[in-house]
Amino acid sequence: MRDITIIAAAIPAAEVKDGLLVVPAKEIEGALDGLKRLGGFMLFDISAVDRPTGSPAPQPAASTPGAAPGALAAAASAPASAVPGAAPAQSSAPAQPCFELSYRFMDMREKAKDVLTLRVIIDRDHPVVPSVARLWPAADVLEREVWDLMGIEFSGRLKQERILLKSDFVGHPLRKDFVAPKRERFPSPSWDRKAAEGGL
Amino acid sequence: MELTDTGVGLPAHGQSEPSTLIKGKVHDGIESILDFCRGNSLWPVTFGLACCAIEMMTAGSARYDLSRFGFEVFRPSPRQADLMIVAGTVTDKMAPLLKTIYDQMPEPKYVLAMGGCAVCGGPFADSYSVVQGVDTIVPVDVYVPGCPPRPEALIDGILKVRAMLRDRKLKERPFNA
Amino acid sequence: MVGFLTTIFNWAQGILGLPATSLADALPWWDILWAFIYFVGAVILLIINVIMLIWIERRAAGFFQERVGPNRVGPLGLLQTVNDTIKLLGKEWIMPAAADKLIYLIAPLLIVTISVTMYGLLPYGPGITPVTLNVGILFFLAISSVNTLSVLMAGWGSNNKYSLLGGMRTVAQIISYEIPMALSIIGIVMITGSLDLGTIASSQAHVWNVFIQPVAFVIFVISALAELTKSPFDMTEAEQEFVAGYHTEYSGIRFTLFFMGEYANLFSMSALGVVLFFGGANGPFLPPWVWFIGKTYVFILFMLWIRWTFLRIRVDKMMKFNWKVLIPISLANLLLTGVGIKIWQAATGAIKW
Amino acid sequence: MSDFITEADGLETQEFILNLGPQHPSTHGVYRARLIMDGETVISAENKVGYLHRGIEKLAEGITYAQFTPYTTRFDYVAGALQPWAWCLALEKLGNIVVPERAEYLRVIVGELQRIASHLVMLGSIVLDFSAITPWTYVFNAREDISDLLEAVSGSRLLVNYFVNGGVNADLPEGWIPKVEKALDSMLKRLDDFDRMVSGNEIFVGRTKGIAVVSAEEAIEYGITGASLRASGLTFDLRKDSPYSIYDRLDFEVQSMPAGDSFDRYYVRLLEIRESAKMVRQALKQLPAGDIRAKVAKVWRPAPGEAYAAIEAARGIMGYQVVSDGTVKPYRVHMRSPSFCNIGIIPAKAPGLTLQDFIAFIASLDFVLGDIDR
Repeated sequence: MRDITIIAAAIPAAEVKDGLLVVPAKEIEGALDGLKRLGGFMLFDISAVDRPTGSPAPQPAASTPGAAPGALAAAASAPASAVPGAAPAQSSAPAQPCFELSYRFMDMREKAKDVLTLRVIIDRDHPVVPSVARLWPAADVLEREVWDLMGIEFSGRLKQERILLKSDFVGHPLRKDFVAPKRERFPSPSWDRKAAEGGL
Repeated sequence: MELTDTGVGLPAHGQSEPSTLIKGKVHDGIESILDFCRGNSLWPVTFGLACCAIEMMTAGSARYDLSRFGFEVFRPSPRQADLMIVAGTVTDKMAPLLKTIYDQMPEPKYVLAMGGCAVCGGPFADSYSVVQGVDTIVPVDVYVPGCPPRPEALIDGILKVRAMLRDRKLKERPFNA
Repeated sequence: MVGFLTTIFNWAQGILGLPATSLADALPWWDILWAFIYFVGAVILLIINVIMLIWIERRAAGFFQERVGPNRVGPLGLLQTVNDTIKLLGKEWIMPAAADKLIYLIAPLLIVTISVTMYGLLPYGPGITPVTLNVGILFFLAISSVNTLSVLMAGWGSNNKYSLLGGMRTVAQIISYEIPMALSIIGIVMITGSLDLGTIASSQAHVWNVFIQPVAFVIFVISALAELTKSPFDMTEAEQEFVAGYHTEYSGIRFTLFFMGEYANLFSMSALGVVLFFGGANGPFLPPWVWFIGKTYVFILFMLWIRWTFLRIRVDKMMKFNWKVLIPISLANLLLTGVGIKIWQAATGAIKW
Repeated sequence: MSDFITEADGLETQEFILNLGPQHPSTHGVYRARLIMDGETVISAENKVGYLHRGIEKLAEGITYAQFTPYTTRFDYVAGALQPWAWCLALEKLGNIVVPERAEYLRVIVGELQRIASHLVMLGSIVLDFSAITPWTYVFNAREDISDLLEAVSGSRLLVNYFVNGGVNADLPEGWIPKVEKALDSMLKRLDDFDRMVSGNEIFVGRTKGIAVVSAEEAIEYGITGASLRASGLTFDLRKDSPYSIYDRLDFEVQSMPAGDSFDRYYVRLLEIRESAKMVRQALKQLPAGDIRAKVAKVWRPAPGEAYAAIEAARGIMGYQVVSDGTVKPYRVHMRSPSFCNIGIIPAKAPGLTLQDFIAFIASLDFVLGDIDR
């Protein structure tokens, strides 16, 4: 992978925190545009984490896709030191309910491939970010999934509908405050005609 | 497949009262022969849902050879099938479609719940989107537990349907349940 | 019975405006009785054939696929098909609410009727031809084309998109492949000088037509596979595309009729191949009909071998192959046959230049 | 583009909607494509997935790390053994666990055997879509040889739950290694039969060559990974480009094909099977003695933090994001499944294909519904 600090320098408002590229929510569109202009990045994953009690500082995610046992041992010391400061209770940032949205890229230009993570902290009450489907078509399905399961809206899309859940599903299940509707574990005997018809 | 038109069924055997002519021994004899034949040619509908579908395919392949018993005729159209093997997790989104496919099958029809998910929801029973057992939607004749069951277990399950048919144990079953 | 038929014939004559010589006079009652016996015979032959063919197909498939195949019902699983048929008789008949009811109901009957008719035309041996027609081969081709109609009716009447697409494909396929088939047969007809199936068969007592007309034979096999919608031309059912093709919506006995029609046509088409290219019922030692049936089954096994080996071709390539390859070749073959016949006649002194 | 598409010469034709799936013989599960068709030509296609959505990421938040490991085999159920690898890698990164060397070798051996089994299913199902049942039985017979090995080592034929946090579940059973050699020989022989029967077949080539060509740029844009990407001429493979486990010690080639059409997507998998067999043999030769599992507490509480690990699974990059809050249960588990991104190309490439080509196309993408819907 190209050096992350060089990438960060080429992207507006980006800073490197513990191996992640962190971008403020307002600047996300420009940052992604910048990344696209750099070229050679494949968007392969978008994920979100719900933090109703506020976000801890960005974690030093081991950014190698995998590591040989030796490399793993060598890298062991770095994350361990950062861990205590990362606990939600000790976080220096004010506890704002938020979503951590991560875009993950694979650098296709270099021989050694690595994961580049772009992290955005977005407001939990008003979770809207611009869509990147125009830059990377791969984002189309990924954004739909994030909206479906986590309820983060991607503006500027042609279509925003549920992809995994059925269209009349209420709520976004991966949010921490989602309560699944209770159901009977073993319902009445299925031979009963009424039960079978009402079973849906 | 979304077939919106629901089948208008002519009366199947047992659904309506058999006419007085063929009541009694004659009717019983015909039914025995029919049940024997049904047991020997249970054609499953091609309907794989999840992991168990792979084992279902394996059961049909050369090593386990479902065809020995005459069960290898996987019919893609539910109209021509006798047996629905529910092989895998049934989700809320899939449930109405599964019911539709069941409705499209002509009587007499049998359902085999294959694997933990189809039996009771299996490891996903606590999920927000998984149906807790296919017997909440359609009547199940034979349950084959396992995650996934081996192909031998599936074959044994189908043979159980056959045995029940031979022993006339499915006789009293209400149709269109 | 006879009086009733006579009335019908008279009535038909009146409608058609035919000359006054009564058809019924030309049809003595024993002819009608014989026709009836032949009809029953053809139906029985058809049913036995279908049972045997399905058994062979399933067991042969097992052989090709390193497995056993049905072997539980009856010795070697021979009664499996009987068993399946009885089961299908006991199934519910479902008719889609939106179906075109009359067409939907007639289609499966038509396909079996045509098969029985075709069985009546085959020369099973000297003196065992149910119906001898001097235009036998034309009639055979004409009747077999009506299959198309039945498939189209089933596809249209079901009111299902998969059925309709399957039916439409079949129409395009069967109609196009009839042309090379007819052209390949014309070569035989030119050599034999007769359209009668019995004459064609008996004319090959010394040398089979397959050695005289090898190109026509290849074209015939390919077109026959397409006509029968067998792999690699099994567009009609095309399970992986159209679920079950034109009979997606058929269940129970109606589906059985389609199934029977399909295998019955496999036999009659192979029998036609034997008549045209393999000397029909000619053969030493054994009775002629044994030779006929035996040759036909070898031909069928060959077709099944192809069916279990090849993949399904694409629809447009299939059509292209027909119009751009098969038809030109068969036309060229026809031309060469004509030239060849003339040269032969000149050489043997049949004609003088 | 085929010749089948003709100008409608003043003939009014009507487009219609065809729902392919979720119960359809050729959708390999409960995938549904909503096609707008003009006769047999696809005008536009839309993916409809989610019929197997089991809510696994939510379930993970309610159970412990060790309990979740068997669940991971249930997504890409065709390649069950490979899925927990990414999960275990993420956990090992989270807890700084060093996996013993022997365990790494065992992982590679079982993982590559599983990759072979998975690709064999793909080969079987693509020919099944061309109604060729005989080659399908050949590859399924070959797969049985591999399944037996996996069963001997893990106890399960299909959903091989062999990888655990910190190593593997069990050591090899007695006499397993000679069996592997024998099974690989027999599998490769059957594969050669299959190759001869299918790859050179005029009909098969005619139906797959030049169909739905995905260029390398497009493949990257759409986030396609795995063998489907390598069929577009790229040699992108995490096993080589970012070697995890002991892949850097094995001598293997990343297989790729140049054209990016359906045929290449099929053939690259066939080549990968042979390559994987080579890797299994190498790993067996190098297999060291030693522990098979690092010391991991029964009740495992990783420090709060986050880890991301990705592996080259049978269908592409399988990635796991694990967020821990210091308790026995994960705070959030996110999985990046290869099939989910790979199907994104379908709506882009479908227009203009005939229905038959469309089916060949989706079969060549080799997606698994459990992997898409999770």
